[in-house]
Amino acid sequence: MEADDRRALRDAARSCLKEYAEWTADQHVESTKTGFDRSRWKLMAEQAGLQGVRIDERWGGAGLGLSAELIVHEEMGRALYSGPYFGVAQVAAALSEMTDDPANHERLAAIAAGDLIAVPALPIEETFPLEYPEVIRSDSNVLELSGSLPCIVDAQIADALLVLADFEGFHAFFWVDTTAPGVQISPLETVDLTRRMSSVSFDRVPVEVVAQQDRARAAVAAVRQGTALALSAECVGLATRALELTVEYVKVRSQFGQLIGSFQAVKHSCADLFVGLEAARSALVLATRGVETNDMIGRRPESLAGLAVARMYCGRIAFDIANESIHLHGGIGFTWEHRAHLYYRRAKSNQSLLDSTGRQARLLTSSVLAMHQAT
Amino acid sequence: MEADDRRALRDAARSCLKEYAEWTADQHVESTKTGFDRSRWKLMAEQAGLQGVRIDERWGGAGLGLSAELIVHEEMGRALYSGPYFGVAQVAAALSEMTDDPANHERLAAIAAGDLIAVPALPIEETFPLEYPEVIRSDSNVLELSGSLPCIVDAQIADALLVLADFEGFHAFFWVDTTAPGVQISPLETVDLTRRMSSVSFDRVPVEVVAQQDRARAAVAAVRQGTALALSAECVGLATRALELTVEYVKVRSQFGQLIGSFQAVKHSCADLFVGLEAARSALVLATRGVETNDMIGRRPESLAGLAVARMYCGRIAFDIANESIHLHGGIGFTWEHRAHLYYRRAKSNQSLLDSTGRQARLLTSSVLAMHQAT
Amino acid sequence: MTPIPATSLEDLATEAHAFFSARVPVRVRGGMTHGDGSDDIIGVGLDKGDSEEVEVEQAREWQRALFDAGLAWVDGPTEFGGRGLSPEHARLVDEIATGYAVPTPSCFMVSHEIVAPTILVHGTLEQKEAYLSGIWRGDIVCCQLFSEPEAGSDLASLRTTARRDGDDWIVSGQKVWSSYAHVAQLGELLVRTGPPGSRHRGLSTFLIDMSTPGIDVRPLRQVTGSEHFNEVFLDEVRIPDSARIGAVDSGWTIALTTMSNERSVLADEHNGIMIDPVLRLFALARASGAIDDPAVQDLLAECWAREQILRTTGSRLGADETSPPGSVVKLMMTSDMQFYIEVANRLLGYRMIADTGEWGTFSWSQLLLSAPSHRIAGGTDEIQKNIIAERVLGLPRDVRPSAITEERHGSR
Amino acid sequence: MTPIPATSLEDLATEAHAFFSARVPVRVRGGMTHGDGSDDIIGVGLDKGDSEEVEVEQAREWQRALFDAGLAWVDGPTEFGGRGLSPEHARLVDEIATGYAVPTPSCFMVSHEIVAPTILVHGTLEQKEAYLSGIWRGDIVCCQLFSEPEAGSDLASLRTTARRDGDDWIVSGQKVWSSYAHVAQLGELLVRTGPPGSRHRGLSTFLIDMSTPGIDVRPLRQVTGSEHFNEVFLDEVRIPDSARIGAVDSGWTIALTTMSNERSVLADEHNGIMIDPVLRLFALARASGAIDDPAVQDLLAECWAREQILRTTGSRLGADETSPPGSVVKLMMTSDMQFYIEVANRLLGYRMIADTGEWGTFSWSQLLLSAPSHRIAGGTDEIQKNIIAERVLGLPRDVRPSAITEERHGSR
Repeated sequence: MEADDRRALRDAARSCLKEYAEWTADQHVESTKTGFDRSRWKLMAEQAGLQGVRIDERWGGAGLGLSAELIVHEEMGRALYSGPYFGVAQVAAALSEMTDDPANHERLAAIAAGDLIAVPALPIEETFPLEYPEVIRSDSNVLELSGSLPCIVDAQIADALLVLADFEGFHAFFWVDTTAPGVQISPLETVDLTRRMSSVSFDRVPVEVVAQQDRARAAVAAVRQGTALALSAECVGLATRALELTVEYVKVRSQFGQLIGSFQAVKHSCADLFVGLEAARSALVLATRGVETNDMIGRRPESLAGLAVARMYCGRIAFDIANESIHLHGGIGFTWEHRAHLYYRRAKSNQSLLDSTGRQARLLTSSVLAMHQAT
Repeated sequence: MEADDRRALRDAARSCLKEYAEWTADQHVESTKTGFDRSRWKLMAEQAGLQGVRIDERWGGAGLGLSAELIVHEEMGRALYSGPYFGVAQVAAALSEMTDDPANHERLAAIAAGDLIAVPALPIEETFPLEYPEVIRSDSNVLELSGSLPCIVDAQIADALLVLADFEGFHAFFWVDTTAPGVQISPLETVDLTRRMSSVSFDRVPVEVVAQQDRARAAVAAVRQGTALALSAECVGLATRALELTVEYVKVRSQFGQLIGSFQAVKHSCADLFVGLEAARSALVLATRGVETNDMIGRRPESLAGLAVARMYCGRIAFDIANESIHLHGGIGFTWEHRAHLYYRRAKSNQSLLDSTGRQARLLTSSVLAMHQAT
Repeated sequence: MTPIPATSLEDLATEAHAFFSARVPVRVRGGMTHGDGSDDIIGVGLDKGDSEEVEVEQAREWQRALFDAGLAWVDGPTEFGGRGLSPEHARLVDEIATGYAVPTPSCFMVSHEIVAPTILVHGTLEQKEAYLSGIWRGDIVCCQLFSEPEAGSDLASLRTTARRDGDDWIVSGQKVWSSYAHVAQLGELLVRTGPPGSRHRGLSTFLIDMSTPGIDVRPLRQVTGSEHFNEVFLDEVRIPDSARIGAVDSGWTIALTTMSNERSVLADEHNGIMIDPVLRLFALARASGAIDDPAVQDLLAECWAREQILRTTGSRLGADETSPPGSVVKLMMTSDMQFYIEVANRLLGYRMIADTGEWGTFSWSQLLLSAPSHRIAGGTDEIQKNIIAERVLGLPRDVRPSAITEERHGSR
Repeated sequence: MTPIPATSLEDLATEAHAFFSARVPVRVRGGMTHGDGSDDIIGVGLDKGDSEEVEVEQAREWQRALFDAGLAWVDGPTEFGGRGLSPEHARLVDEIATGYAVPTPSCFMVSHEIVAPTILVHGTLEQKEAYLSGIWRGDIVCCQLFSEPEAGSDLASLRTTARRDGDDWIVSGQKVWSSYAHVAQLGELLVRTGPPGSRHRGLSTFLIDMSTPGIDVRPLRQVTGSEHFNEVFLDEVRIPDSARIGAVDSGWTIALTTMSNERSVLADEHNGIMIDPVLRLFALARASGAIDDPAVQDLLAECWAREQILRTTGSRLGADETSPPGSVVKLMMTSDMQFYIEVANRLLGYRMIADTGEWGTFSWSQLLLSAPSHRIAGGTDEIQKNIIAERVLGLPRDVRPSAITEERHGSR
């Protein structure tokens, strides 16, 4: 993708998200309470085609690659968009790995058109011990899903869930209609006012298998890698915006008869944040490169290490920037009305999803050791 | 001890060390090469009685407590004194636990008089697996010491070593004349130009037992606790001085037409260092209190935790201060002639001796858990 | 209240224990437990969005009982309602109180630690008689009316004016960051009585009755969702000259007293801001099994060390009157708070950002959301560092149109 | 040297591989080994106390062979001794060279990366003809004579003067922090030709023959014990006007070219400063068994991440000409260096501060001792942050008698 095309996509996404980017905390709270506006989601598909960025042109998408989609995720983070783009993109990526099944053509087309909201339902981090829901073949030969997941993004506004479950000794992907009997979705109170999360439980829900064995592995890799990269890109986007707003503010706010942006303490703090932001951007580039270098089942140590770097750094740095942004705004930055805390909340939320409990560092070190086993 | 007495002791020590406090790197290198000036060591005992601060008045000391001795160690750090005070004080403390043995009276008296230099020889950190030298009773019923220790402070200028060794299944302390056959002391190149270190090895050296069993335990505790506290106090002293010199420099050095000490970046850096210094001082106070609260054999979790805090923080903070001190001096601080690097070297050296490989944090956490086992 | 005759420390201790033990349970803080009782991480009312009216009513009930028992203002002069004992007596009662689960009267912090001491030092006899016993009895809640939207860290640039009108003053302007202003009866008001641009030389201080016509208090919602702070609009508010505290145009001196009280309060009260954060982290790690991870052990060790160092520093510097305890301890505290948040996040993962209902997990988000305010309120980190650099280390003032030392902070 | 006709990238690659493989072994860097070969942590000659005369002689031998093979100045104009190929060709050769254990010619860094490009841009035809091919062949070693004892970060305040005397200039003053000055043949000299106080407007640049009478070079011993830098005393040194580079009083513009070259060199050369620090730490942890400690795994992960981020940032920002790669990458590098030292210390304990003779342990003290210089040389951390704040983020200049942007750095 040429630089011009990248810029055009970025501008299209930014202009499409323009309105959301100004939402206050109250607007976000209100929007989360009253459910999701499907007509504007549909509009996003029709006017900018964002949902179909990575979906093949045959099913109504733009047929662009992972890097292109990450440009959009970065804009989503920048605008603090609260819709289900993050998860829907992962489902689209997974289904794109399985276009030999005609059922998926329809799903992809519906996603690209903005008519279907489906999000992945799997544990947030690939860690052991894992607790997955389980699918059992009933006496009447029906596949039935049972189990629960504590925290799934956007489940409460999804039409369908792509659930990773244990099935006959392996992992497999299942398609679950959220209106099916036995599906219970309970919205959770969240720190991030711009992100919906739910706990989800299944009690003998009849399901349809989407992918098993090797096909499931490729799809799982697509979702896991995509999740990490999308959240990391969001972090870069929101951190970029938070820093811009901060720099703008310190250029106009005066104390002690001078612009606070002329105090060295403030200048150096902004410079530190800028260096951090460049590091986060590099981490994202590094991870994207690793994934793009042909790692279909997500097991190459090089790609695992790269992803771990992005997971460790993008969230942490975005949080640092958002935290310092509140601080540099002074008292006003600590008010509900000022938007500074929205970045802070989303940054910590994304960070917690990206590297929840320090496991990425372990994964990174073991991947590096695996790269150098021979030496 | 009253504040006035503390101040008087501090002033006496500082005045006694005045000349050393100005030594350049070249003087230190030269001094280490040519051996140790015993006449000035003797003078320190005669004029200021520093070696006998904690030795009972009966054997020619001042009979003061641990806190008093730590004032002197702080001054030693401040002056970057390169003599064997650090180790000799530990031996005095150990022998003071065993005054039922008349041989120790003579040793204590000789130490207080500045006539005897004896240093402890035991592994730097109390860690497992430990490797101690071993004492075996020979066929002719002579106790013979064999084994080696990789890094012993001031061994090359000591008359005697107080060696902790395995003996009949327990630890015991032995008195080893450094001129005895079979003792080999090899000076090591060190980062710290103000500290002598040697590797020491013993090959069937005839030795005399000083303490076994319970008596050894109390003496070991005295040495270990004293070592940690003395090094921590040195760190506080050297860091205090390094910060003073830095603050003095930034008050006279100009760049861009103003004193560099008026730049906010420099001011805030100095303020951060000051806060750090207060933290180090508090860590030392905390650890000293824990030890003074009657912990004879060094096994109370409260005293272990306090010592761990001092070991973790005093070295680290002293190094940070010395590092930033070089930086704030700019190019001149990086020259051999400027004394800034002497603090940097000693700080890193002490830090490495205090918490060489992160084990103190583990010890601290397990001590805290032990304090709260019941709850 | 009639003066109580001098009391020995022993007798006072007995008295205090009897009072507290009859009313509240022994404090269970300090244990390494997980899963029992409230899982709140931050102090009641401070940042949690509780209703302040309810909080104040409960706190008042407690404060009255305490006052009537002679345990509220132990070292206050008897003529103004104090018990007339020594500061040592007062510290003893405070210390004994920490052993019981007494309500944390954060609504009285400004009243007792900031305004009352200012009145005691600078007030007229009439002012002392009118306010002190009421403040200490909890009847009068005070607020501070100092900061303005355009005068945060740079308090000396404030614009709210008081102009003389006979025996009265007419005050107009806007104040901000006033804790508890909408439940307060009395405000300590700093205004400009000199010409514009007179900076710290043209300020005066008044004690203003908050029910005076023309005062409009509007709650300011914080990031935490609570409405602890307020904006206060003053529109031609008429106050008598007798409400003035200190001489005309000498308000800055009084503000300095107030602010140095404020900073040491903020430093002293760190235990009130967080409830046993470190022991809770240990307990959480032990309950989840994370304690077996050596890297977690390392983090917990840092937490414990930081907390002990903060406490030791507070008591060390507090004892030495030549040191500036407030700034050092406040910087340590804000840094510790950030560190605890990261350790909690490491132990909790997504459970800190989504409420799964599990005890002692999502409650850490309270600390996450309130932490940034502590780096701003009571003088920003940057202001504290300037104070240390200039007043402790003697470094030159910043090169700028006006220097910081004389006109220090006040930002909330 | 006669011009060589245009060459394809493929042919050049073959040629370069042939040259290198015939002379030096394939580079074994990048492996995770412990216990083999040299255990040096920092680059040859940089801070290690090697004799510079020996180093320069060895480097010269190599450089001559490289030059004579047409591989030293691949993209230089043929009329001055270059090969006349594209920058892409030059990068290709550089890249191929990294695959071989070629000597690190740090004594040519100033010559090739700083002085030669300055001459190429600003020099007269005579100067280009006189110096460029000699510099690239290694015959002429260059040094920079910029900083002074009283003009470190604030280079525009320098005091060394050149006064006109017929067709000559008479230079007097003192320079400092001049790398390799005592083995150099040519110095790039920045002096005041305007009145005192004229700051950056009164400076001129000269190319000075280091053997001119009146120049006294005295080695300056560093913390590491090496004598890499020098003080240079200039006492009534007579130089011809033809040695001037650029117009009189326009030396600042030329210094800016030189310094921005310098900053990117320092950023590019981070691999040269440290030799595989991260892989060595992994290897060390694996050899000692410390790798089994999860806390050590966490530290190593941070190390690896930092190194990769630094590399990626260098190549990302290098590719984008609108960014200031130097300052960002330099700040990352100095921070990484500090971090690696702490991790090494954690793995080594006392073996980092006392030489027990064990392979790959005490050698880390080289990095410990040289690290502080990197936060100072080529513009301090603070100067870099000001550059980012002012030039990238557009924040106002510091309030001070003179602003920093125009007169930026130069401190070593």
